[in-house]
Amino acid sequence: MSRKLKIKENAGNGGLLKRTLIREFKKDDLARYSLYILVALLLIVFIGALFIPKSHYLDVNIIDQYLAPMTDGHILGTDNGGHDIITMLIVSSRNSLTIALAVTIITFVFGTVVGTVTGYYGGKVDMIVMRMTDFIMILPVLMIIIVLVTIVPKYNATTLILLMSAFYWIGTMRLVRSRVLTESQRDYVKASKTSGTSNFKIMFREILPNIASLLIAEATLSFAGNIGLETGLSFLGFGLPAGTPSLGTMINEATNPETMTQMPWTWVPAAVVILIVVLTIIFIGQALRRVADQRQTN
Amino acid sequence: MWKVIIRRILIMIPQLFILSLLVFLLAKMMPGDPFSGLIGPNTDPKQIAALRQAAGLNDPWWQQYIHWIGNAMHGDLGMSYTMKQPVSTLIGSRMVNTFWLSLLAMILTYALAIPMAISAARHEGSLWDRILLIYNSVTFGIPAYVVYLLFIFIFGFTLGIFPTGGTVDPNVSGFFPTLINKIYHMILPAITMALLGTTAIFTYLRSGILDEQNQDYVKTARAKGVSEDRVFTRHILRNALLPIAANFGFVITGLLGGAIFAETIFGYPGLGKLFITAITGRDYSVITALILLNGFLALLGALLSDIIMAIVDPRIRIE
Amino acid sequence: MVGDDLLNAKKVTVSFLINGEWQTGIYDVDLDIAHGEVLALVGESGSGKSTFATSVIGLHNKKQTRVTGSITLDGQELVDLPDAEENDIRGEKIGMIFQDPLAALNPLMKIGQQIQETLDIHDVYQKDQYHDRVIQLLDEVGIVNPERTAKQYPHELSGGMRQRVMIALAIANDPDLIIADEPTTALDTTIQAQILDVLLEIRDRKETGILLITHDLGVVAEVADSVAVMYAGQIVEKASVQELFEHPLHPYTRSLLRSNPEVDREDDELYVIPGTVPALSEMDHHKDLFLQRVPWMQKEAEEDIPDELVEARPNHFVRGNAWRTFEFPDQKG
Amino acid sequence: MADEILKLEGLKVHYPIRSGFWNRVTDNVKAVNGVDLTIKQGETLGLVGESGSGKSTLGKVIVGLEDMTEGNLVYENEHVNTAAERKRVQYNKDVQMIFQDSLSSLNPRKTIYDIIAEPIRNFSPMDPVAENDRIRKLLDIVGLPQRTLFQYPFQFSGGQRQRIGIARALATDPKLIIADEPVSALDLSVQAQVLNFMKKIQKELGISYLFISHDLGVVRHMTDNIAVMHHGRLVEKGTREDIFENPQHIYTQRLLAAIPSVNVAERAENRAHRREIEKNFDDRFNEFYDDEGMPLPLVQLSETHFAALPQQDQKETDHVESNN
Repeated sequence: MSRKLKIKENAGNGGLLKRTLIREFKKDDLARYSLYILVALLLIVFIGALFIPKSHYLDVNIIDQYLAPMTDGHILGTDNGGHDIITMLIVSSRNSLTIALAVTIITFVFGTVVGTVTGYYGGKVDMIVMRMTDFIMILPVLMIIIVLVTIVPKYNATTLILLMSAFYWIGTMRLVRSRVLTESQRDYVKASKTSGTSNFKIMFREILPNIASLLIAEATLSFAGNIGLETGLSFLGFGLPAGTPSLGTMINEATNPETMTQMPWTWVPAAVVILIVVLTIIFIGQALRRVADQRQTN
Repeated sequence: MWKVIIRRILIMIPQLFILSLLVFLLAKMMPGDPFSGLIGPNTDPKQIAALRQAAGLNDPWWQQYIHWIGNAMHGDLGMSYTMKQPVSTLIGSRMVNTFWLSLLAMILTYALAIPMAISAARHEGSLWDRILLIYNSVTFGIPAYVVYLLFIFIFGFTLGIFPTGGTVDPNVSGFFPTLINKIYHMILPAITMALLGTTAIFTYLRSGILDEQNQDYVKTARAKGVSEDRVFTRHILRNALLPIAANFGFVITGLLGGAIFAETIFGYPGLGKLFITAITGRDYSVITALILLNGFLALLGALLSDIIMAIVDPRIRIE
Repeated sequence: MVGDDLLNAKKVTVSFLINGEWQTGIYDVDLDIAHGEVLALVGESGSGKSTFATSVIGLHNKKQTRVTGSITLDGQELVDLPDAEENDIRGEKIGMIFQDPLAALNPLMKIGQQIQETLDIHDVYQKDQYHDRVIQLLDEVGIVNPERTAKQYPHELSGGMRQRVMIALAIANDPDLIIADEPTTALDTTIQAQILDVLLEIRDRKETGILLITHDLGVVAEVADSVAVMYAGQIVEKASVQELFEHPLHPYTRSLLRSNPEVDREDDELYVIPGTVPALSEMDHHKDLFLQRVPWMQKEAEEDIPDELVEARPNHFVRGNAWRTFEFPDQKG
Repeated sequence: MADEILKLEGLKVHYPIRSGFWNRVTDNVKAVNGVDLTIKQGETLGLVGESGSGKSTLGKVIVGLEDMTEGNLVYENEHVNTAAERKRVQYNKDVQMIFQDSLSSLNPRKTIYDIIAEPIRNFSPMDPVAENDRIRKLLDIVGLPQRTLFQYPFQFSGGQRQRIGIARALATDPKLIIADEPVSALDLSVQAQVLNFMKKIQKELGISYLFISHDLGVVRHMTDNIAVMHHGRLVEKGTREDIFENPQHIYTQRLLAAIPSVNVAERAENRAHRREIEKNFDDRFNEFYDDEGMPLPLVQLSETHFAALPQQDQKETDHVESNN
């Protein structure tokens, strides 16, 4: 009898989260509309991309090069490889979003685990990890990534993801560490220890749920950041390899003043898509952070 | 006070060593060497091999490291492959440009961020506060290079208000005209960088003010009869500015670092743009020098921050 | 020893703006403090004792808190005083001491500077006297080496020393009244005794009136001349300290005395007051709110009672009539 | 004589202070510096001292939240000095703790059911139905209504939360509960509620308490024996009467004199007496403390009474002991 009773009630905790989320998004129009736009965009991009054969965006067709919008059925015109801008937009968005998502997940998981362990145990473990991360923090990370991109053999999208994650997990780690540090000073952690609960369980079943909503809000904002990072690298020419288009590579057209001014349709749509995606994620992240703050107080 | 600074210097020494080792290994991983640029169709391979032998490229790696670090100590960072001049002079010339641009950007950033933070904190919860919060979270999340592109596209190329590259127009002469012209070239990149760079300072200062105003010593000050304005300036603000002072060390040393995206997009010949040209030209000696420089500047920034904190915060000064 | 009136509070009511609605926090408080008198305002957390103190000195948040009624200091009305005049009173006529010495001093200013600031604002002392006055103040509050302490920062001092500095700050301009809000709660008992001694010495030397906010009955018995007991924003009993401890009347006062595990009385069972203080919105201040928590007096709890206190014994005022019939269960039958 | 639950022998807890260039250990904070103590079945031992005396550290070491630097913790005549040893004998099944800040001692995201169930699931796991009954019974013992089983900590008052903490401590039928300032953060009326309730369960379940507090009024009401701690060592140990009626150590005398008494009539004499005791403490400090400021070793004065007296003073008390 009790098992059933308890499960229903535990949903209470989940229910509580659902109710706060719904109330927050209902109240905040900016976040709500952002959610609709982002979901719509993601659907178009990820489903659309399935129907686009590789040839559409790889084979070069000089004749159709730089067609202005609304010519030969190309609503937004074509780029220097003669590819239709809309197709390019869909494929590039899929690539950029996948990379950014992968980096966010890796940095989030790795950062949370290391942050929790150092925050909880403190002492030597904490000192070593902090010295190490302090050192990485002083390195010119962007420069090093660019150099590594140029010298790593057999370079592909996965290498880019690993390279970006290798340096950008530290931000999440430090945030998680500081929160876990304060939580583990509170008496309920001491009480769990004297109640015989293992350190592992205390970290991941007692402490993490208390900071989970904050982490989700931070992960959303870092997702926006990672999109900027990947597309930026690709814009400079050190992001995704040649065969895989990214929103950044589309914007790269603007580096040549002549194409920037004469053929804006080649890069402006990509810039607009990046801005929309990032803005919607930021507004959603803001709403999530408010939910996290509320859950801290109640 | 000195204990803090000496401890920081002691930490810096191993960090510098590891940094130089890392940069050296990075350089070793890069294909080619100073002489690969000279290989033309008719150069004699034996001659190149002799040059390499003379430069000690075949010695064991740690010998090369000591040789390299020895030179670096005396400012000799080797020859630039592509630009046929010593790396140090090349960096020296570009660093001046970067310094002035970053300085202007820094001044504008603080001039924007501090009043924003103070007005937002003093009207906490108002519409104005919310607008500033949204503005700062947007500028924090948005990829800066996209905004740089849009700004140069609109204000540079289309409207032509601002120059679209270089540091000064060739035909300008005389001290003041060149100065004005130089600033004219820096305005657009500096303003854009400032507009997008306020978030850190704004957030720190705003939450700092909100925290400090609930502290007991503010109640004590009011109980002493101190007027509201004086409570704000002498008590709340002074305490809230501590974290800003703390990261000022990094900001100052960052002035010499160079902004890769901004300088490349605005065509401004600073260290950032130099890095991209060096990468495209596979000019590895310039690349390694720039990475070493930036790492060193960051270390210096940490030392400077500690010194500033020790001066500003008595709790650190008098342990 | 107790002179003529210094502070007169008549029908003081404080209400708070809580999500759009004004709710009464303190209702119709009458209180007088004479020159040189130590009045203890006693009550548990949420009784409104600190709210009263902050409204006397005007430290309340003017947008969300409204103070009505009259509070006069030496005849000057304090309620709704314009800010400029209020600043003149604070730190010159009224000095205040807070509970937590660790956070009550600005961490970035030397002790001497913080004292000098209050001297500088009020022109009771001239610039050339500042240094001597600071040293004299620190000496007066029992700090061993005033010269050295004046140059130190708050984090270099112990809790006890910091509270002494707070007292020095409060008395810097020789105020007529000191408001001490739980001045010794955060301190160890031995240091608490010393701090209370310092307050009494100042009162004896300067005829300063002291409004002492506390929840510790022992401190009240040790230091106070008269006592006012507060419950749910109202004064339920007011008397000299001797009267109150020897002939407690109001049911709440008597219950508090029976709940307090004193050192020199060691009976087995402490009296437990059932239930909790009602929420602000449910407080009907025309009834004796404490009776809701006296199980055997629920009938009386419903009756309305006059706002004014009844003088049940000479100079001993009590609220309502429950005191006439109230008895503890073990005393009945 | 009731049997012993726990014995402490020469317990020391030192925290290294690192300073200087290489951050070497140059000094030690001697939080606990040589304490011997025995806790007997069904007894309430009061551990009294001001902030910084080391009483909380001692409590944490006994319950196993902190490791000792030196000395022995003997439980059922076995050494349980390390966490591993404690785990092996399921030490915390019999030695539990309740905390001062009732809100921070309960996980805000867990229901009361899960909070109380935690020790049961670790030490004496049982099938869900038995577990549910056990938890419902614990709620009755602490006087909380059954419907609160699935509520969250923020829905309770300070006194109720403290009782939930006690219910959790009782979950595994412990022999000893370490109570670190259990009522200091509570209002008078709520404090009385929790203290009465702690006495009730002691009578019913025969649990012993180590009652750590700075409030001597509360300690007098609750405890049978009292140990006074200063600068990391015990300065006096004895029954309640020994300590309150016949304090021998200057620090105990100073503590007792500092307590504000509710007796208004004698307050003038109290203040004068306190001043005298204070002066006596300052004058004779060097006699009672060694040059490092540490209290002297304990000297036995009677069957139950010990005090850290200087040697020659010890003869005097025999004389005093005999004639009163």
